[in-house]
Amino acid sequence: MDINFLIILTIIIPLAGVPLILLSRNSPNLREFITILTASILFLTNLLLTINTLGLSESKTFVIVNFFPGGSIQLTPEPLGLIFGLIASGLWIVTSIYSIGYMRGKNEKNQTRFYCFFALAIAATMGVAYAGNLITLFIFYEALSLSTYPLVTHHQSESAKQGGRTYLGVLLTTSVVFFLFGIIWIWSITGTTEFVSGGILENEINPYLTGILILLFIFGIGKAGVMPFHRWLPAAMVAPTPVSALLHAVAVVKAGVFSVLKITVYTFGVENLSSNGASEFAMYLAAITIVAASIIALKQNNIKKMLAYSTVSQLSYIVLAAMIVSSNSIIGSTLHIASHAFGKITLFFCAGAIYVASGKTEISQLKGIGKAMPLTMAAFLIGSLSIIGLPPTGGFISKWYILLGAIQQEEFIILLVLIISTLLSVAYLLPVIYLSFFLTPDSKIDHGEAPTAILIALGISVTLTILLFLYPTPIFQIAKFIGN
Amino acid sequence: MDLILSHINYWVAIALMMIGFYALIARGNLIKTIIGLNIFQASVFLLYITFGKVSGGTAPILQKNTELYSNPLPHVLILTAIVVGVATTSLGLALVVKIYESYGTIEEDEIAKLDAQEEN
Amino acid sequence: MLSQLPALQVVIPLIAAPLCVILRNKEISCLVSQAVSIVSFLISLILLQQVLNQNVISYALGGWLAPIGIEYRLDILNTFILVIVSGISSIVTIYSKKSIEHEIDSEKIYLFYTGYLLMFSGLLGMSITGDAFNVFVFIEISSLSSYAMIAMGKDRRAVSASFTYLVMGTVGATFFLIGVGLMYAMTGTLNMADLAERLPKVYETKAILVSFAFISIGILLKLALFPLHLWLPNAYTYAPSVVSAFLSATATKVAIYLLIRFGYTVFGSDFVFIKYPTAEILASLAIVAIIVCSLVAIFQTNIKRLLAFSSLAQVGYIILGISLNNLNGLTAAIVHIFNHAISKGALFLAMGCIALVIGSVKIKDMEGLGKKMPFTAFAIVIGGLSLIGVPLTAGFISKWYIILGALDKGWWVLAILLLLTSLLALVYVWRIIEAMYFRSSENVYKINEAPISMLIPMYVLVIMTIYFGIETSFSAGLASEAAKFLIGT
Amino acid sequence: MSLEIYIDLILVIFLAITGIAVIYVRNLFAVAMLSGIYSLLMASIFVVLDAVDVAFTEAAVGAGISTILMLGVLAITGNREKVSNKSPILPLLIVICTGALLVYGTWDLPIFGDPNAPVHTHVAPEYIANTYKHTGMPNIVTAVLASYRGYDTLGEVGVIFTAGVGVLLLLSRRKTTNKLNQKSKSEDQS
Amino acid sequence: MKHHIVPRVIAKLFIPGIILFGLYVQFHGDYGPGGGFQAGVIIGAAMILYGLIYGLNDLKKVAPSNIIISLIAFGFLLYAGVGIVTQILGANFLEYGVLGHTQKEGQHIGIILVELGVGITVASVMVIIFYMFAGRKN
Repeated sequence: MDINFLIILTIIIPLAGVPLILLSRNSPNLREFITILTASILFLTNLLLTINTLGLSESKTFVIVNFFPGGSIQLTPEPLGLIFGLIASGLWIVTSIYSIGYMRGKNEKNQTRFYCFFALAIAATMGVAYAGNLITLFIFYEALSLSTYPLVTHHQSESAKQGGRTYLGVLLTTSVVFFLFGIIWIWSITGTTEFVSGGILENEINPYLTGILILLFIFGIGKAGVMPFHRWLPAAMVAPTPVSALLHAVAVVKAGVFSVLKITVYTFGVENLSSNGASEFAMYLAAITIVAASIIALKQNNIKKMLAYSTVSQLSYIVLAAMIVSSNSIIGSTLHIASHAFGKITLFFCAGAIYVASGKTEISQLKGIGKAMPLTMAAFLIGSLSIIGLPPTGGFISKWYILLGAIQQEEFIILLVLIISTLLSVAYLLPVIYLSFFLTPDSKIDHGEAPTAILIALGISVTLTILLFLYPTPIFQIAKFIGN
Repeated sequence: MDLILSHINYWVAIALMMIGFYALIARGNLIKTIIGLNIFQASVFLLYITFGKVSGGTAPILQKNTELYSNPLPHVLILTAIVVGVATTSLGLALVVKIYESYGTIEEDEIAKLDAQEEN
Repeated sequence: MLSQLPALQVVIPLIAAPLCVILRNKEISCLVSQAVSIVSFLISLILLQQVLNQNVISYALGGWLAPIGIEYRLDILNTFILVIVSGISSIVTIYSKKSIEHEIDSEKIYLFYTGYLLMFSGLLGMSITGDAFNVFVFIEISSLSSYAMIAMGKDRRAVSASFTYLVMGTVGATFFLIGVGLMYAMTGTLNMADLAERLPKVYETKAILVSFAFISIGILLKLALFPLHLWLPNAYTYAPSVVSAFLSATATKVAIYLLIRFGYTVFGSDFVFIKYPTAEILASLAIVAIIVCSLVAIFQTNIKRLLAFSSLAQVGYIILGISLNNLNGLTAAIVHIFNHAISKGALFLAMGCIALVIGSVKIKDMEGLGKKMPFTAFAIVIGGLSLIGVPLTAGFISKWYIILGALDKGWWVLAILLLLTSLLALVYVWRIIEAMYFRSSENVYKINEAPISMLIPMYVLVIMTIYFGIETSFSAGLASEAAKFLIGT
Repeated sequence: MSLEIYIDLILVIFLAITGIAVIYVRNLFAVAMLSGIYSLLMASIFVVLDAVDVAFTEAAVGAGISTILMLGVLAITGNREKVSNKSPILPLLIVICTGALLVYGTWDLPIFGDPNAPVHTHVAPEYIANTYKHTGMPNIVTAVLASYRGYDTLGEVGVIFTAGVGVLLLLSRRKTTNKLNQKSKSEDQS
Repeated sequence: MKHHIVPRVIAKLFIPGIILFGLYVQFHGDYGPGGGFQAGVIIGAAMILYGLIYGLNDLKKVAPSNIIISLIAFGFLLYAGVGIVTQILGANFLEYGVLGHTQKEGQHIGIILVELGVGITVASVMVIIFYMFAGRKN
């Protein structure tokens, strides 16, 4: 099929899902069938797109509309975007299955609204993945923030609204003040915002200005969660768990780090950055975030909060890897988007499963729960291993490449940071396993495993985590295109 | 001295204007505000007419044996402006009546007080 | 026939006004207003087409050529303004019927439409004319009719607001008159093109500086730039919905057009921006306006008032664009005149729907509106997003250009400040959205959606808000053509 | 010539006195009369300055119609101005600044009555020279008003029309409500 | 003042004179000072005087407010209508030359007509404003 057609389809399919979901609001079964069907078709479309595109020697651009003279909304399928598109659409299927179990298990209200905005968020994510220039990226980035807001405030309680305000406030503020400013600045320097292999800023400005611009983007893309603009992530924890999974693993945060990566590669250019060292400062900023967020995670008792801070830390791995700017670290960074996605979604699914089955939300309550929910907790173990970066999980591979990149660029402080943070992640994740399997519960446990739909979803995500370790080749192959 | 003599007319117009302007902004009574507006505008008209005067000229109505006429254009403009002024005045007065009927007063600060009460 | 169009542009609505009085029928006068607005809109589009072909159209009224007689002078800028004013008027009049019947005594409806038509033709006359004194006359037509229109609001505060507006508006017009008088005294002419030619010879005189000052202050009073804005919030809040919508979308915009016209064409940008620090003064006033008025807007409980303060802030953006005196800045100003007209128009029309259905525009009465009046609520969301400048809405385009303009001028701190201030808009818009969608109302009684005859015109504006956020060759394209024409590149 | 100046000066002094009196007198009837007198004096000055048409109008409007209207309104609203505790400092400051700015602006205006001022050398001479040729009317002001700048005058009629419509909108009463009001009033009294 | 005989008699004598003077001013404006606006004010003033002396209701019998309202519009329409007519005759708006056989004649006709429009509108607006204000007193 024609690539242009496929690429526009990736956005239209989830959008088309919205009215269908709305129409079927009176029949939950049909509604959720449509959700999963849309998700599956979307994934297949992405797959087709990937296969069709990789054969081409140069990327094709599809212009949706000419915005104003010289600026347009356009989509370009390129390797980085394809990987992200595949991950996001694939995990949408899994999350949908999971949501069905969760939402029905908890008897949530406003489920139709939930599925609608979920689909909208995915459409926006697809736009971020295939954005062909900075303007398009920005537009879909904002659309993603707005479409996930109703999801975060789903409960409509006072705390949900508070969390929603922080969420939207931080994300929009950073994006409008820094991100947009950076984009317009680049436009006024170069007259274009196109994503071009090798970057568009070569020889245009001096390293200091480049450094400032990088900072504008790192801070501007608040979704990447680099400190001090990470507050929205824990605040968004008021959302239902599938939303947290969506935010933290599938769409929002990944859209953030993905944007950072994309801008590094296609706007600044890897060669350009590695030669002038403009990214140094941003790199240390990411390093600080990694360590600081891990320490905060260590102190959390609420499972979702702990996972949130773990996400903040893990995201900065990706940013850090991008800022190291070597071919290996870029590959590592790309892989880490995938491996963290699979690992973290597993962990969130587990947290949700525990909540649905037992109503527990705090780590200290989990004593002995492993016996009642062995499958869930086993999945938790696999997820943890991936986050820590141990075999047999995808996390090992991605971390390995980041380390290689750091060595390649002789960034030994970074190496040290990576080691410390690995130890810290062991320290905040393993106690959960320990508690649940080796301690006796305070009170009698009278519940079993989570609903089947949840378990199916968990099974898929665990499988993906391990598969990424066993067969990293496909993603690795695509990632290699980026390095060139 | 020459400057004073040749410009005194303008300054007089300006002084009158400012008297009107002061009555307009300093007085709290709505009718006085309107009268201030009238005086202010009438003095602006004087400034215009002053521009149009030619020494030794006569009114711009063509007559035999007359060569020098004052400039008719400012007169025309001011005729229009006077009409505009009276239109504004009558509308303003209509508003005053309306205000009196709904507030029972035409003093600015009392109206403001009543409005503030409503706000709370 | 085609050559007579410039005159007809103003004369048709002007003649329609007395016709309404003679016919004395509310249904017919409503129809007449609608027909006249649409005809004007079509005329303005044809004129736009002509202007694009031949740059400038001049029409000699009474057949007397320019400095002797009064001239209509159309270029891209004011034809664009004509299109905006008459387009908005078409939508507003189509919308108006139900809203007016609800808010105005039925015996007075024909007079109301008469006043409306006068206001409309006054604004058209201000935009189209090429004669400085004629501007004054039409300012007064539009002002006097808007005083009367505003006073028709149901709340008694409408009357006192109207009186304040009358006083400040007349002072503004008189200042303008003084300025024109001084210009006339120094050049002997009232025709704008002629003035532009003759003024450079007397640039050095004090009289011209003072004349510029008075004209600017007069216009700034009309366009309500902080701190000369005191009349506007109450006027917009208590006026009938249709009037608020029309005035907010067009009246201040035409005043802004006058500022551009006098600044760039009559006095010339060399005089205004290079000889004197006008840019700095205007820009600082504009920034204060944006910040202060946005902050005040955040704390309003009456949404119409909130929108009024938001309008004041948006006027600040436009003035800022003008003060930048470069292509991007001026483009931003002109395109924002257009973009703000459509999005603010949509918002005020939505307020009209709410006033009709609920009878209140207080924020606490709008809770849970998202479910009860989904279409109106959604219109408010889109309009609000455009005020913030969210991408894919018209507001974003203006923001983009104004920041480019600030960067071109090297004022990058200003650029950041501008982006920050759009967050203030986010706060006040979000208060409305949160109330509508994320609070459930305590009132249990059933509310219906507004009538379809009001929803359709409103949605025309809503769709335009989105359309012109995506496809900008009409709005931004024309704006940048006009800016190029003014700057002379 | 010198007589003209003296008349001018005396009139101007009277004007200033009237103006200041308007500010300080608190009886609004008196103020309305004073404003009428102000207009009459102004009209006299206009005559001195050759603007007979303007003088005629100012006298008819300022001294006549405006005064009648004011008196009419005062009959409704009462004629005492209350003592205001507004501080006069800010208005005074504004007025002084505005006045100073204007005086500054007049500094290099052409000398009063100078026949070579731009006002008298551009556009206006053409009216004086051609009016009779074009329109056959001796009164140049009428010709300019109704023909050369006839469009301004159309606007002027538009303004008057607007004022009429505005006043009608504001003050016309429904006959039915009138009766209702009277009813409710009588009920209040009883 | 309804019951005072002296003003009533004086008014009876004066009002026709004032109106006559108004008409003179109206149609003599081409030659001397005056024109539609001044004439309108004078005639309006005469009618107001009538109203003041004989009472609002008597004046309303002579000049019913409906007719006056229509006259406001009519005067304005007359003015603008002249412009439209010149347009129909192929000239620009308000280009009176085409109204007559010669330029001068056309100008003359045009000016008289528009001045008449001004006079009618002004006089009737004055009267209607008087009606509105006087009607408020009770």
